[in-house]
Amino acid sequence: MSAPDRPSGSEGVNRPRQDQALLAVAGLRVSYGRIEAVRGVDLEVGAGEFVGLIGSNGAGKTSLMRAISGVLKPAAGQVRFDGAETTGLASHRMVARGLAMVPEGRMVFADQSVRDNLLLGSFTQLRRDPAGAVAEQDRVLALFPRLRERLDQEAGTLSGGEQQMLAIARGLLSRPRLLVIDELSLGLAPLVLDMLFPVLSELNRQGLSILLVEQMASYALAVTHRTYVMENGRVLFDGPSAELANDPRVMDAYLGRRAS
Amino acid sequence: MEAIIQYLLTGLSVGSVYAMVGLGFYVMWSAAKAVNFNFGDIFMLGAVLAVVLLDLGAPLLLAAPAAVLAAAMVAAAIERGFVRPFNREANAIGWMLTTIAVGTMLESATTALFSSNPRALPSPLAEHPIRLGGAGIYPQELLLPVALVAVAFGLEFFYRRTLTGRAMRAVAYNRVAAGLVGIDADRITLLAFFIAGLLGALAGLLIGPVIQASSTMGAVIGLKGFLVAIIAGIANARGVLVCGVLYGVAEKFIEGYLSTAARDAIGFTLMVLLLLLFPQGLFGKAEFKKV
Amino acid sequence: MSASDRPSGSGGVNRPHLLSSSRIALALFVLAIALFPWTGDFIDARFPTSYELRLVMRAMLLGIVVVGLNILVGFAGLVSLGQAALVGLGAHAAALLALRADMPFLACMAFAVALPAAMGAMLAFPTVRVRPLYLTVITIAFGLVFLNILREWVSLTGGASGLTGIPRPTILGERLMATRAASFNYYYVIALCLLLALWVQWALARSRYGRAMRAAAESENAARALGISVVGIRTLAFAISAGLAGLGGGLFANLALFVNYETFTFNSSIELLVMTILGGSGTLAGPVVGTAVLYAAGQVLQELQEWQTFAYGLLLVLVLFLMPEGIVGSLGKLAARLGRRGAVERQTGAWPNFLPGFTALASEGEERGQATLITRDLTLRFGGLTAVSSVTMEVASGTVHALIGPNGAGKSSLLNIVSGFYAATAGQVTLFGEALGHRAPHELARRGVARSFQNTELFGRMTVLENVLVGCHTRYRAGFFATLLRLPHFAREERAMLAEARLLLEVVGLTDFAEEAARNLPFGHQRRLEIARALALRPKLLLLDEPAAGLTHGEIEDLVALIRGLADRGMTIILVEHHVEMIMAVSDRVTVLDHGEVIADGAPAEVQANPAVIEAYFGHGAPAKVAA
Amino acid sequence: MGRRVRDCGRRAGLGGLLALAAIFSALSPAKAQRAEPCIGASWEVTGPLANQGLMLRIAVETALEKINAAGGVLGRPLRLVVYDDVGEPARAVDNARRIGERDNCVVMFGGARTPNAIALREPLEEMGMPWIGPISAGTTVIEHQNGRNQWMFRVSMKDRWVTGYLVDQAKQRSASGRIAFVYEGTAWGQGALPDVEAAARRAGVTLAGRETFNIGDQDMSAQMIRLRDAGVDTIILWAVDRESANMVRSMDRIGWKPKIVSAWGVTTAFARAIGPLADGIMVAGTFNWNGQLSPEAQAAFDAMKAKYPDRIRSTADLEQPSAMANAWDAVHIIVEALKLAGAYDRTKLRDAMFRVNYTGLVADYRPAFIRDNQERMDAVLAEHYKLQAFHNGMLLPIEATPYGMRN
Repeated sequence: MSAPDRPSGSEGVNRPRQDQALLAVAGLRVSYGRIEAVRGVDLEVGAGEFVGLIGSNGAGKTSLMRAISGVLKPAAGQVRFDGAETTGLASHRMVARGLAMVPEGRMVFADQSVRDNLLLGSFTQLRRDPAGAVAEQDRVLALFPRLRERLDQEAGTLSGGEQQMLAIARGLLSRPRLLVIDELSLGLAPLVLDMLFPVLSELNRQGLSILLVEQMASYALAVTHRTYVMENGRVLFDGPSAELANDPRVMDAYLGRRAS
Repeated sequence: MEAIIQYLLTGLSVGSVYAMVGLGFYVMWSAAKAVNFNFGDIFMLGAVLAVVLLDLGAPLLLAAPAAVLAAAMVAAAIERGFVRPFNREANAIGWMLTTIAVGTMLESATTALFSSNPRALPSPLAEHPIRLGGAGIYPQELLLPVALVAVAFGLEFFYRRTLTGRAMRAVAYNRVAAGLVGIDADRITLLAFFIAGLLGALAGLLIGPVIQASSTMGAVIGLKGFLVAIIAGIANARGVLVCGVLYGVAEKFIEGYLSTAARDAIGFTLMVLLLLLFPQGLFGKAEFKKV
Repeated sequence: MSASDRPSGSGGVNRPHLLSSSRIALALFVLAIALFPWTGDFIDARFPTSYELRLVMRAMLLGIVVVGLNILVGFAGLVSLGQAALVGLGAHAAALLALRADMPFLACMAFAVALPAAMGAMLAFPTVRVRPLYLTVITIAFGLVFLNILREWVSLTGGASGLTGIPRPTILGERLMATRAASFNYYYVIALCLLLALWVQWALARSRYGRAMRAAAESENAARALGISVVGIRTLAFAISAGLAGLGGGLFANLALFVNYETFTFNSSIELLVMTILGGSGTLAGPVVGTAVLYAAGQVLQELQEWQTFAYGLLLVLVLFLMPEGIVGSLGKLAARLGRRGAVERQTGAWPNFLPGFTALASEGEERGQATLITRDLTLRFGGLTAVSSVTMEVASGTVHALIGPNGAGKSSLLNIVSGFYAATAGQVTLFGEALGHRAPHELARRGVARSFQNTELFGRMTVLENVLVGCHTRYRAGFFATLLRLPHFAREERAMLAEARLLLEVVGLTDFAEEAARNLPFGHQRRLEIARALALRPKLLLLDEPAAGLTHGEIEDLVALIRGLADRGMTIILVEHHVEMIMAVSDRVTVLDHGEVIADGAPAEVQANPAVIEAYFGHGAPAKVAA
Repeated sequence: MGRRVRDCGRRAGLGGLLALAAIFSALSPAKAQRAEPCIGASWEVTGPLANQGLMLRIAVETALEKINAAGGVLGRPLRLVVYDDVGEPARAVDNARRIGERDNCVVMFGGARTPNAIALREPLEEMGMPWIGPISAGTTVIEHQNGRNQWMFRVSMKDRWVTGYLVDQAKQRSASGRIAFVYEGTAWGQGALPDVEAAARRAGVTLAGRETFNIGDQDMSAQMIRLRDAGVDTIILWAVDRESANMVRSMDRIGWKPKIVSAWGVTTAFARAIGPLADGIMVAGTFNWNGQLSPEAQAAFDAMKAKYPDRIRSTADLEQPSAMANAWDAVHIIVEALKLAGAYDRTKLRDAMFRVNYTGLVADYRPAFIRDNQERMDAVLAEHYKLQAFHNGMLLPIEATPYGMRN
């Protein structure tokens, strides 16, 4: 693997102190019936930080994200967002508080136009600040010019990459402080990924905190400041992404090898 | 010829009732993947409450919208109290029984309080029919297809042009994703039942002057509306509309040329056969079963 | 729903003692029914009068119908809202044959059962394949059509006035009546039929048919993968349920000696369904309890005059809120919770534990070196998306063939084609040397293809042992009636299967959990169970879809040992996995998919070094420069 | 685990037994061989025809109150117990058994539905309990196929006679002689069809049309168009309020207004629902409260008004005018019979019924019933029938309306 071209600036690299953390997850557990998918995870994202979460399929990443964003109620543990306890809060309330998630599989509203999808992205903003919402639409469309070309197309007819752009755009339109992206690369061609990752870095540079869940370790390690490595419902270790990129433990954990 | 005109006209009117009730089922189903099984009672309340309000001295122009609104609120309350708690798991059927039970309560309470007698729901449009040769129709009945078209356009506008309507479609398409853009799916579902209630109660209110208001007026219509919606493929509004109207017209022609007594036997058999031929409904899309 | 009082497949072991509590309860129940008409002799009073006798007889009749509905709702997970019409069909068949054809009672009853059963099968077969909800819709329509016909076919049914003058039934010249003079013989005929219905329910519950019904209700996919024809088993369930409805109807006609359509309305269908749910659907005692309680409630509520229907609805709502699993279900759950306090610790066995007996069970694999599976240009498109694109591969028998690739590469889709769940858009599959068009999953399962699912699809409410027994489904030879009658050869077979299922549990180390509901197992154990269940099919080809996902290191190591052990015993295995390490350890050959296409194929080591594979998996190194 | 499962099974099983035991213990055994001073009733209390039951109840309760105030019968007060049969025969039999065995009543009343009465034949015979129908009119209710009706009496109309009466009326009123029969698809309607055909034959009338409809039907345009096109000018109608109203609407729609002579299913509620369209429709009945009332009838009305001030404000609120008068008379016939029997004993009561001579609201019953003459288990004879007509929303004696050509 070639050396990743890392974004400059290291303010986010250092682990933020607890009271500064935008998102702080402590001892989180998620179960489906008796099956425990997440077995006690601590995780933090500081304001302005770009954090990665990697691990093999089935490691519990998606369950963790769903619990953080309010899609699932955790069985135990605590989620604090922006200084307030938000454990078990429904997802629409999390959005209102400034945490948006781009879900695994994108979940665009396939039967509605791109424009309507974007409008729904602004759902919370349109009531609060209609003018701001419109401005935000322009700003987001500037990030994804492809979408502007397809505003009146049904979202279901977009290509996978375009759908992912739409999903991200939709997430951004709620003007979140933290954007959680679950499996960005899923089913996408490398060419598309080459377009998407830089946008994320740019957003982060503009001040958006991002928590990126990614299977493709190399991508995640290349763009994020800090990365958590998850396996079997637990966080094995975390550290600055630049260091982890060369850490053999990552490859091991990722490939299901024994940590030696 | 006169007869054919007559069947078309009355068929259009009764078909509009089926279509409106069917659309109510459509609205509920798309938002919740569950319905108020005794939706006919909301239909009944639309007419009965109007009569009650008129009894209390309200003018018609106040009583009519108030009755529809009140019935729709009952419909929404049923969602909150009897559908939502029993529709938590996929493929749950608890809601079927609870809504049947609450429907029984509504109907029997109406019988006990309102009496089992049919009551007139006076309307200036149901006094003098418009005659077309030997055929005829009350203006009130012509109001139904008009209302249906208005409702259809209204729904279309709501679903496609308003934010809340788009949110409702989003909830119908994917509740999780809807939540992730900040939509409170539960509230939208409640609203959907309210809107369905408006449709059902409006149909009852509009046909009430022609068929009288009574506590049991909704039972068969509710069932037919449900079957029509299923035959159409319940997830397609236009299909429900078309099927509803067609079924109404078909009934009249069956009555006219086959049999009045066996109308339902013939009609339902036709429906069953159609369902067997088009398992996804006439206008439904084949759904992809994920493994 | 709780596992309590649910039909338990524990057949062989822990066989209830002669004096087990459920047998005592049953004996008391039978005794109470048997002695009831004579109560007056014991307490020296005029009791029961013909009123109470009639109530009990009507309740028993309804009980028979509700037992049938319980088989449909509680076992097969389907809902009928036209059951009363099937009762009516039975009643009218019995009445008409007696009136117009002078048929003897027993012959009439045979038709009263057979006609509705056939009608049930006719209604169910085309509908249950689509959506379970459709059966509900069709039954509603059937009920309405049936009533309409009864009312209008005046020359046959007497129209709305109904059929009067039905001759009193006789058996061997004995007139059947519920009077003291006749020793209450008709009462006992009904009681006997109720017991018969309960027997059918019990025998079904503890047979492959009942297990298959419940399996299909819990996970249609898993049931199909285990060789169960979901359409067939659902049709059977509805036919049985309709037959019992007809039995109740026939008995009713001969009790009332008058039938007309008004007894068999949509509202009665709802009432029957409510009785089923109220008692606790899926439980064995539920139908009796639900029927008794609701029927009695109807009598008591008469006091409320015009508000009685309202109170009836209210009662229903209350029960549904307070006892969502019905009376028996909820009481059973409560009892289970109380009983759980003294639960014993269960030991998880080590696995794989290839016991001596197991070798004999492992299917006679094909000759080594043959191609078990060949796919040619297999393509699968959903709308615009191509999930599998022209895949050609060959799986040699007795090998472990891994299928890897990043998320969304089309691995699971390929597996779903091979196991029959998806029909390929183009291309050809050759299995065990035979070129096959699209075959349904259950047909492929019968040919020896078994699979596991990415998200374990266990039958959660069934016990661990029952789950494995469902896996044995295709290998039973005893027919339906032999099973219902529990003939010796059925019993022998059931014992053999039971022994085999237990052996398989031993192999995966779950012996101690045999009676636990599957959904209560820890995750790792669920995976083991799913594999044991697939092995019960004695497959020649085993498809494992991400069996290691969510397992711990130790568990994965055991899994590797199992897979190797199975392959060594001649089984062919296709493995879809993400854990590259595991793949390397276990596979003989690896095919790598990306975006639906084969990008590499070969021995593990070769594939591992293939740059295309590395790129597909880990990304191609650095992303392009961030746009400034 | 297995152990526990079975324990639960036992608990559940015991639960079932307890439930059964509870039912039985709730039913106190009827000990007395002699009957109790009560009149049982099984009619509709809920459902679409609940109002019928309510009206009957008003009449019977009021009559009983007056009788009890005057010292009761044989020194004991008579009471009424009412059970709902929701129009279902099997429920009616349940109720009859309950009335006869648990309540041990001396006699029972039935409701309007013909099948319910038919279903009761055998249980009544078995229990030996007299039954009186104040509202059912189906011929077969009283005239059993085997000709051996012993226990079922009626103080009501009989379709066989009503049809003759109405066919005569229709024949006299029809200008073209083209008369049609329209009936509801129930046992009452279907049962009247052969009677109407027989009556038409007797009267030398060929029916120009036979049309039927289902309960709950809201539009009868198809039937009306067919009849109109067949040149029909007079309709004999067998229907109840709601469907009649819908039929009249269908006629109005196509601009066709034939004469209608109807059986008594159409009542005050019909006129209230349909307004002026009801005017001119004629109904056969046994009694009319809106005409000149005898002192007894006036007293009966005053008593009902006093007892049910919320329901009964004017004579127009007696929504089943004929049936209420029938029920009133039926109660008094029972009282007379009980006095003749001298005991609360069903067989004695039944035998005494044939000896009753009583002057009631509807008729002078002399005698009320004739033994071994099934046809005369009906107390109200065709000569007692009165034609009535709707005029200005009221159901009036035909003489009080502009429609009376005869009577």
